[in-house]
Amino acid sequence: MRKITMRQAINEALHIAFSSDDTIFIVGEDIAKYGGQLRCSYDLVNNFGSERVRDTPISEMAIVGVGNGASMIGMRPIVELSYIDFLGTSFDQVLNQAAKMRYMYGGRVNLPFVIRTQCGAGLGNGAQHSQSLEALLCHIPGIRVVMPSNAYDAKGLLLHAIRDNNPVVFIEHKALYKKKCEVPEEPYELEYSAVVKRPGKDVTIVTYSAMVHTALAAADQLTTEGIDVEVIDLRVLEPLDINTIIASIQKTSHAVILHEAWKKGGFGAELAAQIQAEAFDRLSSPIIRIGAPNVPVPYSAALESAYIPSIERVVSAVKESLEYSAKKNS
Amino acid sequence: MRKITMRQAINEALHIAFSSDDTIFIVGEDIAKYGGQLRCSYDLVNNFGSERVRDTPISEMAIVGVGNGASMIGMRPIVELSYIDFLGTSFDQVLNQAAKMRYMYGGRVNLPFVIRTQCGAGLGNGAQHSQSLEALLCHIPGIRVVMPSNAYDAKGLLLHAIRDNNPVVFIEHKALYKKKCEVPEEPYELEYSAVVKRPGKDVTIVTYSAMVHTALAAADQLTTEGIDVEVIDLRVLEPLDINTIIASIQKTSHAVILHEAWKKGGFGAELAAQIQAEAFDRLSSPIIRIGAPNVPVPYSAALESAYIPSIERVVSAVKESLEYSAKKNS
Amino acid sequence: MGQKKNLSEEQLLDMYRKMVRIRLFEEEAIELAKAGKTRAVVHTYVGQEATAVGACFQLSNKDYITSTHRGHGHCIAKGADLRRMFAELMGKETGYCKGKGGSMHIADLDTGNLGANGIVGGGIPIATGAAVGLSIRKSKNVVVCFFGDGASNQGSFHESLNLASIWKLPIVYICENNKYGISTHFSQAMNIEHISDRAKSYGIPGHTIDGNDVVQIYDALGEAIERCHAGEGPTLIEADTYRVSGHYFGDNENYRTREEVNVWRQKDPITRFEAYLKQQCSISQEALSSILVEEKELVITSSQTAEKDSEPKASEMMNDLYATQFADITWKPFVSTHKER
Amino acid sequence: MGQKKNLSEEQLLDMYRKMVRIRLFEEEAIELAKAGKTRAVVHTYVGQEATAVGACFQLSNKDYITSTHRGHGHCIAKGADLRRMFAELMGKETGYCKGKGGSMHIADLDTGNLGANGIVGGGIPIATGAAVGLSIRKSKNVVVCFFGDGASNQGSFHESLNLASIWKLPIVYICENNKYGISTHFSQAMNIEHISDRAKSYGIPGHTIDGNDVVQIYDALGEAIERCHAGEGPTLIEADTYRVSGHYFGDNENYRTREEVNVWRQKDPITRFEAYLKQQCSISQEALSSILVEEKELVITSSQTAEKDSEPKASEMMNDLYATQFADITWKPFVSTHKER
Ligand SMILES: Cc1ncc(C[n+]2csc(CCOP(=O)(O)OP(=O)(O)O)c2C)c(N)n1
Ligand SMILES: Cc1ncc(C[n+]2csc(CCOP(=O)(O)OP(=O)(O)O)c2C)c(N)n1
Ligand SMILES: [Mg+2]
Ligand SMILES: [Mg+2]
Repeated sequence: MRKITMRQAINEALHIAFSSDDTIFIVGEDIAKYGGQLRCSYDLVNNFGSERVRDTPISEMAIVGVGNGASMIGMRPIVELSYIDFLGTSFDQVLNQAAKMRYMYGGRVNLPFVIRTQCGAGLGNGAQHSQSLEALLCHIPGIRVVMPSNAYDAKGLLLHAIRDNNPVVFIEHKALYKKKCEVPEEPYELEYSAVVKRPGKDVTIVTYSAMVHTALAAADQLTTEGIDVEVIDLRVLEPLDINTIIASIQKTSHAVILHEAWKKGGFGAELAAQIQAEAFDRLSSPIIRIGAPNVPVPYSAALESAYIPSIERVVSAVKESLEYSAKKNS
Repeated sequence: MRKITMRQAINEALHIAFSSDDTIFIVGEDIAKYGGQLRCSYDLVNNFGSERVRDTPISEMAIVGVGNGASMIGMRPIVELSYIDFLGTSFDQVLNQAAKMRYMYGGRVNLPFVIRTQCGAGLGNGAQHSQSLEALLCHIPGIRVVMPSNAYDAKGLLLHAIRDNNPVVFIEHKALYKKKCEVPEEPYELEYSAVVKRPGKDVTIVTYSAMVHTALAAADQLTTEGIDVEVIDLRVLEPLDINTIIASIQKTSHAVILHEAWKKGGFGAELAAQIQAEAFDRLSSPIIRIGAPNVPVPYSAALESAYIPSIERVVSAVKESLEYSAKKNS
Repeated sequence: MGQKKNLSEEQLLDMYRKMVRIRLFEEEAIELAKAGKTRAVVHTYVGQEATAVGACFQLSNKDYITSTHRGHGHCIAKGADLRRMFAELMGKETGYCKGKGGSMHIADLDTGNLGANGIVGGGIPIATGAAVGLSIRKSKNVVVCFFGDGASNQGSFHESLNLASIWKLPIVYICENNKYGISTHFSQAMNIEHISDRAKSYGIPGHTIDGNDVVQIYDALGEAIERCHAGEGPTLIEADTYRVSGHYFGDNENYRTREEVNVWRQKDPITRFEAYLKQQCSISQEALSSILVEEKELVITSSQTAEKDSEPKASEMMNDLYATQFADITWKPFVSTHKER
Repeated sequence: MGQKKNLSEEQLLDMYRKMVRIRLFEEEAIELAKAGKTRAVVHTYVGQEATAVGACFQLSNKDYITSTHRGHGHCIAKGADLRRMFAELMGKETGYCKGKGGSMHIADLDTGNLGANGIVGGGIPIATGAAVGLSIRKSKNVVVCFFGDGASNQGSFHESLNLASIWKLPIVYICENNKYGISTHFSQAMNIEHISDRAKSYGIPGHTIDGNDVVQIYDALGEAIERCHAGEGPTLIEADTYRVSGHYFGDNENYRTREEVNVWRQKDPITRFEAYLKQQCSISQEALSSILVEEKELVITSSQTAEKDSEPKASEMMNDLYATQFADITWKPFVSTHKER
């Protein structure tokens, strides 16, 4: 099968969506002719016109407001936020409007819209353009949070998210855009669920987004030392597919949680709390969380690469987890 | 000793601060003659004048900006945000500016300012005026988060926070304003630390803010059943006094975490994750988290009281925790 | 008073009826608040009735509005059912939001009300978004966005009006300058005389009109909607009015004088409209009085019925957050060129 | 060209020197970016040098500025050290931010630079806050807040200018209308001809001036600062200029024509200033050339020195987040009346 990049897969999903349903449109900064800062919306304006592919001023509160207001009257907007960091300038429309209106209005309105945005460090973009802020969104009831790790998932999940009648924040890691994988040409959807990327029996690594690749690399490395790691790619943080996680822990009895976001108060904390609650007796060693240290994303290459969780950190966490239980049993 | 309300204690701390240091001033909506929506700043404008006690337009981004800009040049602003929910309209100045500037600028600037705000449900204020959003702040490196549970702590912690050279979000629970306790007239400070409100040997309840009172009531009730609960009031979430927590768990081997914020992704998740990591072998049963359910704060009395964690839920969580280990040992 | 233009007597009386209904609703709401039957504060619309009624009289159920924390008037002007409103204020399961929203959060898509909003300025981007939807659909319907003088200092106001202007959206922004944001007089919160002057920042027309003159509002809306229909985009209308009640029931009002309030009581929109109807339209006092009686009856019955309604069961708490159905769309194949640019 | 007024030849040459320094710095920065020595994109200030230099020439180190993602020019105009700037661009430990910030995040309190900012519009509330501080201190110093045409569509712009106006803050807002926000021409993002007209929304003066005329900027700032000193509050100045380079180095520039860029190259602020200095001030080409040579030397030396500097050690990563000292304040007793209002 042909291989395409995640950027191409997203662009393809957008084209499929636009050609299938007239209520779908997209707004964002420089997304039309320029193709967006995410460079995923190229060709859209040529194919579907400037009524449905709209460059906006630099006004994120209003931009997300377009998602809220237009979806409430039956359109299906896609809102592109150039960086997830710009939740700062648009947060009220997410926190107090998108997430709350359906419930607050007694279930009398639907808000079928998707906020597409990019997250992540690694490209030297500095403290205000490199964050992983999914934990903020996952704490707020009322929004879906999707974080694909590859082109195939991105296409299928984006189409699923566009059909969702709830606000979805669809977060694309900037380091993944150029990664290729096999992607069918035809339209398809993936349901909101986690996937076991690599079965294993010794330790479970629960992760998502770009860190899936770090986890898989660590797993490969650990195989050579006879350690058999299971890697779970969550793909979707809300709704959370806790069953897949617990089933794995029941098998391995060791858990390592890995994300690029700050460890403190990160989504890994929620995962750890749920795992220990659901599989307390099955755990042979403490759940280890790996996340970024408690500082903004630094600029310099030396610091940024120390900042982002590395394959080595994952390898040693897995070993630490196994050693803990081995020691206890000895 | 005289007893005063938390509102009075905060007002007194503000007066002490204003009379001690000329660089201290306060900005916020309707805080001068009107005394603020939090009604804590009464008399300030009469005593210190309208240069230092400034009513603002309804412009939260600019209001928090005053904290950032004025503190950078050596003033010590206090910013009143009428409801913590208005982080929505001011978030960029917190997330991307206050929290990041010191680090991002290589430690070359200080931002000594305090954002005072109110949180919490219980008064029928609805989904957009009742939230407990501390978890959002605790995830972001660079800001202190203080949440007093009573008048005495509020006075001492507020003065400490005002002397802090970092941005502090000082969160006052609206249900506590009228609660009285003994408060010395003279100025005093409390360091950032947790406090054991009630020693006990069977189960540790870790909590903060208004829920401290729920925990204490539950503990009282449990005494009658012969269960001896230790209650820890964190008081400060960042920096977190993890040692006090772990010391307690080492003693009780049972942990219940209680907060009014949404359970999912709440600060309790971080606490649970840290506790299981630090005291894994000591825990006799899974850590139980109690928080609000995954919905916006509902308006009606019937729903709102079902929403807020109750004494009964705490009582039964404590019992559940003990029963789990009892069953295991039997 | 404005030109009554093509308004029939029936229409004029209907306007009067709506204004009276709002006034009586608010008076009853205050009684309920006093008696502790509403949960939290209520922000009443007393003294501003002409604005909501005059504006909404130009709209059909397929035209949309967004409203504010002071939203009862807009809601009623758009045709809401009083019992369901009272029920919501009292947190009953029969309320518009099943008791989940409360006074500040009533939405009613059946009458085109996209919702009140507890966040000052929060509704402005939403209204603008709805107008984007209408514009893409090439609909002839419009959006009317209500907000206060205080809200015009929010960033969301600026971003939204600018966006609406460049996209020529079918929307009318109505800033109800009732002189206060809580305790803050608008002259203390901005350094301009007319909020309508802010329209210049966006290259759109801005007008200040008498917000206590229902016919003038009606006329101004008519013009603004014609602009929408002609594809000329948004208008900013500043309605000069006054918040006769405190910010909420229970406000100490230490920031203004009794005299100031009394001056404005003289300009009461309902009293003025009564005089107008009698003098200019030869409508009898009886006709007006009977409307008053009917509306009083309606309000009281609605309130009493709502009061007897049940509170929602705790088991209802977890419902209504997420829609469970996905849209019924069949994806059509489309292979893009993949020439990334 | 503006009136040179009381500018001495020395001062004029110093202005020229700064403009040249910025241009050469940016050209070197592009070389570094091409060579992959800076980590991410650099947003250059080429073509806008007159604005930063003319404005900052009115300021002392005790006057403050806030800057943007396109901040090198402001930084240099305010007197920054080039080596430390280059070091920051290359992520070295000797950089202004010890390599933690990067090109978009240089602050330097010693020269009164409160920082560049990667958030469009993010610096506007900060500048305003600094002006609040100065105002309370009754300082004679002022704040100059730089931002782009695109940023003027952010809510933070609106809120800040309004606040500065009602409090009559000592601040000058300089909107550098370089015609683009990334790929979006300002005429596509707003429906007005002059961004300076937005001043009317706040009841403050707004002027559009030739942003490529360093003396005109200098004069305009002088007037605005006089207003600050007289307690008359803020001024909005729109500097008409052009972003000659792409949004960042590497931009495909598919949104504009070569011709358009060339028209503006004709108005190059440095070339124009050279002509002016020679014709109006009888300054010799030699004087200018020797400045060019000196500055070239300075830029290259700074860059090369910085390049040899070390990267920060990973162990430095955890430092600098929190200040560890508390302020030295002794609390004085004060018992309040406790008459809650
Ligand atoms: C974002 C936000 N800031 C502040 C408040 C608190 N608040 C509620 S109503 C109000 C005054 C609003 O004034 P205006 O917009 O003039 O409306 P009015 O009350 O006069 O109808 C304020 C400040 C809020 N609800 N939301
Ligand atoms: C809040 C925010 N939105 C969007 C961006 C992405 N962005 C970076 S620069 C830029 C254009 C800014 O235009 P302008 O203010 O005119 O400044 P210029 O680049 O022309 O100097 C944009 C949209 C950002 N950095 N921050
Ligand atoms: Mg008002
Ligand atoms: Mg620009």
